[in-house]
Amino acid sequence: MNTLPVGATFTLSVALYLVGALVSLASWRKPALCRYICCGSALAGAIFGGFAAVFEILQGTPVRWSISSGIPLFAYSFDYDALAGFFNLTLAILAGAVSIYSFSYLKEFEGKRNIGFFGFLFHLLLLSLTIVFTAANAFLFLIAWEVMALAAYGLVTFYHEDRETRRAGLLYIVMAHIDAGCLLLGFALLMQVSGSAAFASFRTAAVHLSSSQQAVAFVLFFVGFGIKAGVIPFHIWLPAAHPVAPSNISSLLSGVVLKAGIYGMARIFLDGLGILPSWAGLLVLIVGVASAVLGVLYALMEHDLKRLLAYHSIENIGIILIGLGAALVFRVAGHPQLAGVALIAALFHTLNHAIFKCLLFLGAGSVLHSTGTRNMEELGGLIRPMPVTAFCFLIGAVAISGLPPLNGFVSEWLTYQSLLAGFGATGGLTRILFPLAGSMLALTGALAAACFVKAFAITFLALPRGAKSSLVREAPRSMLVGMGCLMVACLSLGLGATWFLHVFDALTEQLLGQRVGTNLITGSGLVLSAGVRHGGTVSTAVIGIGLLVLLIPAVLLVSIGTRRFASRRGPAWDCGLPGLTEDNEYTATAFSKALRMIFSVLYQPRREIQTVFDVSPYFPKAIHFESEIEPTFEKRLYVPLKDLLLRFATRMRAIQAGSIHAYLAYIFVTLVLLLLFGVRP
Amino acid sequence: MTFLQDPEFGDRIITLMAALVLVLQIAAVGQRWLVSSIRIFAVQSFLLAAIAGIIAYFNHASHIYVAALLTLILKAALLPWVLERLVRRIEIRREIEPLINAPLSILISGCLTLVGYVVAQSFYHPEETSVRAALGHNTLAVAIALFLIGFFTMLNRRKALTQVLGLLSLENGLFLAAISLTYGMPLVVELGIFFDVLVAVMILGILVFRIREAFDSMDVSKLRKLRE
Amino acid sequence: MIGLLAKAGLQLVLVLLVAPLLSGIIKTLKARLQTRRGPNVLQSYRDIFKLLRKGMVIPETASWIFSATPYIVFVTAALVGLMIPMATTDAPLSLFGGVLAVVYLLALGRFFLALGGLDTGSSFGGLGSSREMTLSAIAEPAMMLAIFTVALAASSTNLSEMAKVAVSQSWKFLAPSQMLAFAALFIVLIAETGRIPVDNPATHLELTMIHEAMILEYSGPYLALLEWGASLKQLVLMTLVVNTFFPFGLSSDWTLRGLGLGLVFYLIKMLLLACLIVLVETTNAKLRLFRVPELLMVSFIFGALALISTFLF
Amino acid sequence: MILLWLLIVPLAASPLAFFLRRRHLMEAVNLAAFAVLLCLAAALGVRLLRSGPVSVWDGFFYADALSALVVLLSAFVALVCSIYAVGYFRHDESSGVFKEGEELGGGRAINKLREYYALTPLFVFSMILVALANNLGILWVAIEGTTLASVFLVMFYGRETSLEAAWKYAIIGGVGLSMALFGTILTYYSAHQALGTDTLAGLNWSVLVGNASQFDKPTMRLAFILILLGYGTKAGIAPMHTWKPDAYSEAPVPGAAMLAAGVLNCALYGLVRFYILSSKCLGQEFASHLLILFGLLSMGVAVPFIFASHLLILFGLLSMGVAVPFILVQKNFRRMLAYSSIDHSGIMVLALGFGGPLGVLGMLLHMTFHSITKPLLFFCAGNVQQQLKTDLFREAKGGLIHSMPLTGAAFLMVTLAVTGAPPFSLFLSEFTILRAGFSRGYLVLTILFITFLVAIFSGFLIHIANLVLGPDPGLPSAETCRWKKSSVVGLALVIIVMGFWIPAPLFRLIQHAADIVTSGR
Repeated sequence: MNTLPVGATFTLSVALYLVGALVSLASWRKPALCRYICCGSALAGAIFGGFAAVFEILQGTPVRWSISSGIPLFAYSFDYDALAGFFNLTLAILAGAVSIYSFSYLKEFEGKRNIGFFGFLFHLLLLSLTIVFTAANAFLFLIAWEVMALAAYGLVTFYHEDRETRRAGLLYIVMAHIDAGCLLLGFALLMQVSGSAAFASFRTAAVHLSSSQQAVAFVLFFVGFGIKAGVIPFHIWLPAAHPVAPSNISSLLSGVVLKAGIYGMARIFLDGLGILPSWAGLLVLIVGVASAVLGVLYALMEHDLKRLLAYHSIENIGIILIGLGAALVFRVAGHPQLAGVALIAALFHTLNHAIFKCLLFLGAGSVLHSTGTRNMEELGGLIRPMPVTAFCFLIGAVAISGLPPLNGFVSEWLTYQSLLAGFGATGGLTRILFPLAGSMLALTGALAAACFVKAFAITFLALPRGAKSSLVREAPRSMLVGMGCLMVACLSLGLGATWFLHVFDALTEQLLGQRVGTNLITGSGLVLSAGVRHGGTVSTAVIGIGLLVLLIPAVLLVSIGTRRFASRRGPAWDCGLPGLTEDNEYTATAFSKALRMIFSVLYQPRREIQTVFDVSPYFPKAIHFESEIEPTFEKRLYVPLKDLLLRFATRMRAIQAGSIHAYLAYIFVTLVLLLLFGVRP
Repeated sequence: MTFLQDPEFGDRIITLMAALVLVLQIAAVGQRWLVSSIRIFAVQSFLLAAIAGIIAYFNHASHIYVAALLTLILKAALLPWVLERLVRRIEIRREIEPLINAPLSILISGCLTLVGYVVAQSFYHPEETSVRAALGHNTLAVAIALFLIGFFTMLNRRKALTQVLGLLSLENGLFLAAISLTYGMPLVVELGIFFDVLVAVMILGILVFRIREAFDSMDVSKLRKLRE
Repeated sequence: MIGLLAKAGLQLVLVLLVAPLLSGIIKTLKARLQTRRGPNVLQSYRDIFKLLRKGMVIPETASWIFSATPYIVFVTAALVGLMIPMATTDAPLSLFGGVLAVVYLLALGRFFLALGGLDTGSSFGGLGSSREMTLSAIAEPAMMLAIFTVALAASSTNLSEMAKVAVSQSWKFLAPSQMLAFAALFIVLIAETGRIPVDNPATHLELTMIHEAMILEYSGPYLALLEWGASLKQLVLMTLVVNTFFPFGLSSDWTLRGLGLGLVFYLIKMLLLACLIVLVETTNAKLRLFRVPELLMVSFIFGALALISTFLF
Repeated sequence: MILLWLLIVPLAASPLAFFLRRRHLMEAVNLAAFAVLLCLAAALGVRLLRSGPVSVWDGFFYADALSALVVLLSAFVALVCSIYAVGYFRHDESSGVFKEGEELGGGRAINKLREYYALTPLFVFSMILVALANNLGILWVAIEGTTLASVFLVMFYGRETSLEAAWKYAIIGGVGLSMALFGTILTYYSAHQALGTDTLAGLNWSVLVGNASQFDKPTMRLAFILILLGYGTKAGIAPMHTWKPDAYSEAPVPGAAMLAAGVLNCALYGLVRFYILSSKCLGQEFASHLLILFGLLSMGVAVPFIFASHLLILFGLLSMGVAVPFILVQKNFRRMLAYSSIDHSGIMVLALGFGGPLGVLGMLLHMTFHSITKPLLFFCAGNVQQQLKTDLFREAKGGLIHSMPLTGAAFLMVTLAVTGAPPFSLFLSEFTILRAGFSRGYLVLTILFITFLVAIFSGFLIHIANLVLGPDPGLPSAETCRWKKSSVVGLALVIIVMGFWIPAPLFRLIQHAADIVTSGR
């Protein structure tokens, strides 16, 4: 294969991002022009980034180059290998869709907000993500990592007028800095063993790592990348930060920025730390299961559309970690083929989640754009004024619930197959963990389906609930085009999953030393198998065709009736009451009430009803209903810790109490102690 | 008059004077009157100048004479006069008492003298050094004690002026240490140090005056507004 | 390719015909057990054809999802019907969809049925959808554990492979893990097809109906499709339970003789299972909604025990 | 000859400014003097790189790479502060800040300015003298000189609190420096034992460093302790840091900036000189243990202070959704800067403690970048204080970005820079220090070091973000003064550029200085 211009297209895409950032910052005075520059250059950068990724995947061999940096001791070195190619492909698809979407989304900023600054941060985010995925030495990786966090902070607090946004932004940047601190320590530990900052040297030095050093490094990296990926104990910032960001940014945050944590784990666990012990893989698996189940359970209780989607990001990250954990366990148990399947399941779900989560956030964004509110209780009946948005949101909902024939189903199917094989491949008691993880995954899938039935139905179906959702227009054209591309990507990845698996050949060979991608495809390219002889097989293409073919007899059957009598429109059954109004509709809180009762142990629901009446309680003028679930992680873990630190700090303040005698006493005591310390022979 | 050349005699005189300086310093710790503590400082400075003179005389080190003269003029005469004038002009209540009551603070300064000796013994072995035992070697322990007790008086006193006195007695301790260890620092350095001490005291004097104006009392423990 | 299409067509016709018959039989059996004469066994055929010829009323508030739901429910149930082994071990489309595809296709049907219910804007639809999604969510893990137990024996989720392995090991169903898996799957079958302890199919009382509440607003051909789809789903699930746990009589090829024999055995087994269901239905009262999760928790425990016992015994 | 010019220029500027009486002339003299000083410092650096250490008057003034670096940094800080001072004092004069001082017996506004413009060159002169003095005694005298010059700066506004701050600064400074003097005497004694000379050269550093290994060990151990306590007080290391918050919040902002960025370097320069002597004499072990203890202590003390005084505890943020997060507001953002400089002095002492080529290089890099970044933090705080007429967070209603976009953005950026966020240069030095810590095997200490850094970052950013971001409180736009804007924007650009590109000669100078410290050539 002649060498495809990977380096050239990559540098072109980086240059476009840089130029785009500076030009949009410069042209902030003219909002209209600035909007086109910002979205145009981002789109161009994304397209070239995509080309670079595709060329790299086709070519298979990694491309390495480095530029001498202005700073001595540290060079900017890049290593564009298959893993970097895959994540850059994800970034390119999303960046392209979001920039198309932003063409008209930014129109509402024109009078009120500084589009130039937004463009600058947007390009900075894309640029830093590209570099994070391709950095070859720890120093460059850490700089890009923190610039990504800072750009994301700037974007999350773009509407910095209201307090909630500022607090969410600060929480985001503080947690991001904690994980940067963990990574800093992890890399320093590795560099101490390997001597140099390059990832390649980590690979070779991994064998010299003592088991305790490897364990400490693993924990540091897992905490660091876990915070960025929003894994369960550290997920606090995610449901706060993603909803308050502008919608096109929160889609990018949930789609790709979370995946930087997954990329880090893949790069370091599979490539940097050598063969991790099996307890590490199991820890990742267990944390994955916890994140998946708790993520979806918390999502069910939300009636703010974007917070619901943010919690679902936690759930899907959990599913990805299940795949990754299984891959780690298989690798140490000596089954590279199964590890390959599990890794493909994890990475394929990363791509799928990026696409349909971005689609859903863009859908929520256009709903917010048209109605001005994120609260589902005030929405309803939007399918008539916004048919295209509704259809895209529906496709996203079906995909995220993992229902065939879309892409969510394919990656969850692969995860099930790897868990099933896991029971056979591993020994001892841990074998039981895999099927249990499988059943928890099924629970998560079903709860996700319930959650998205609620989200879609309450927002789009039946009668509009509030004044806001009654007089509504469809989202502007470019937003629909943006969502359309992603919807098409969902469908094509779902139906054409088998053609897409070739992408993983080079990747699995590089990380696990065994080409896995193509041997999962059988049945003349239509059927996806689990790699085991007589193993489970599925073909979304045939399912899709089957569904269409069977549609014909159904339509024929219905036409018998409709030929004789035209279908009429009548009022729904209202038990004889004077006609149905929107008050009779089911609300989001009511829909999730059954689950709130069943999982009340987790939620500790609290309910408050005040009836306002003047004559007797049986004729209330107004009823005030308030229900709330207990945020266990904040209440049990973070708030006590905060109070502990607070008390410590208040005690420490007494040192600077203002009296000069006390100050002199400190110095005097130190002097005498040190003199005695210095005197000993 | 041969005893004038006899180093043994010089050594005895120096030790006597150093002991006297130490006693005065401990007395100053428990002192209740402002003016008398200034006078104690003046006597101490005079004794130090004398010690310096004697060491210069016996060791024929000319530059110590300059230092002795400077100490005599500055610390024995000029500064006490300025400070007393300052006290007479602004302070009505001359009577002061330390933060920690007198007997305890004297006990503490006793312990500090002990610490001074322990520190001096640890590194200064005049007996086996190759250079002939220079005169006034045993005053190092007194110097360190003077330094520590001076520090303690700053810590112990409420009045701004007494803190300045504490700082000056601290400087005296250093001057004595310098003489006893190495016949004083090189001349230029000696001059620099004297100049700095002088300017420091002048500035502290201005500050005391301004604090007296602002807080209409020299009590430093009132200065507590800047907290945390 | 042609052979595949022929087998699929035959199986489709077979499935479409047997499904209403089976639900008719269950209705009459239940009536007889309650000392009632009960409707004729072919009554469900007559209902479906009557409904197909009737006019349709669509609620004003409903969108295109309301009219798309019957098609999706019917089509997914029919497609699943082609994937499961009925008379013979190799089902026509088993290569293209294993047991996971079956479960998730049924979930797709349920997803759209719930949306259809909510689309009418009346609280019955919301009530039904909320309960349906909740209970199915609780049932999923138990079903998955049972399926895992069975799939592990054949180390494949492909239904034909599972059937072939089951047929080759005779008396396999007496193994404790199979028994526990059967119990777990039987409870899930009751929950999924909306039988008495979980949901009462024959009532319109808002306190107890789950499945009925969602299809309350449907009428005419749409209602026919939904009814047919529901009975198809019931047939599929019962066949799944029957052919994985009691596989004798499954012929290995599509010859006329094998097919005929397989079909006879299949019908007998289905009848026995129907009797078991009817027995459970008449002897139990309907559980309160928040007691059903405990029942499904029992099924989950059975599933877990089945799994552990695979490698303990 | 350059050395003499370096000293003469500030010395001449002081009386010149004093007698010129009119404000414009005084500002012009000040600016010109410091601009020339910076050029001379750069020239010294270049010449030194080419032809090695420079000395004049047979070794009385001696400049090697380390002192050239400190001179360069002091000159840079002085110039930047003088540019800012012009705008700052014009605003002060117009808003009548001096009135309160006048009632308490302070001078009128105009001779307050004369006092400032006369004293600042003296202050810079003594800082330059510290770097160039070869004789350790003169080094002590020079540092005492900086203290004396800056007491008036702290007492500048003449308010009650300024007097209190000045008194504490003078007394604690005096005590600290007397300990340093004692340490110098002991060093001279131990050198005297070995060299036996009585002349002035007996205390010259260039002479001492040659045969430091024969010094008397117990004396050098005591001398290093006293020096560490003495110059540590000037550098503001805990537990001798208590004067810093008061002095920095009371001094005028340009003065405070010079105190924070200038005197800190000089004190650490003195400490490094003695560290070289003692590490050659006592070996690596003793000195570094001590330094680490103090380094962490001051960071530890600084962290809770940054914590305590801001009560912005990292997890306070995480009480999302619970009752309003309890943020005990630091009453005064000027004091927050003081605690930040305590933290940085702690980091540098810790780096010096880690030692080894990486540790020392990290320390010098940190000193350089800190001197460049810290003044901007003070300028932004100064602008905000002058706009809001208060330095209390409570009274600042936030949303400054609307009325002062430039200062607001610069404030956010420099907060990230000062607390070591990666795109900026301080991350580079902290990364080097981290690697030094790991390579010396101090695993637990380095983890503690990173935890402190993260804690300080979050405490700082929370306050500044609340101050800068937020709804528009409707304050009048305050970005009027050309001088203040140019100094803030100019310094911000320098900081951004330093994040990506360090001028090669500067880095070679730093490496030479690091070689001096490690090998003591």
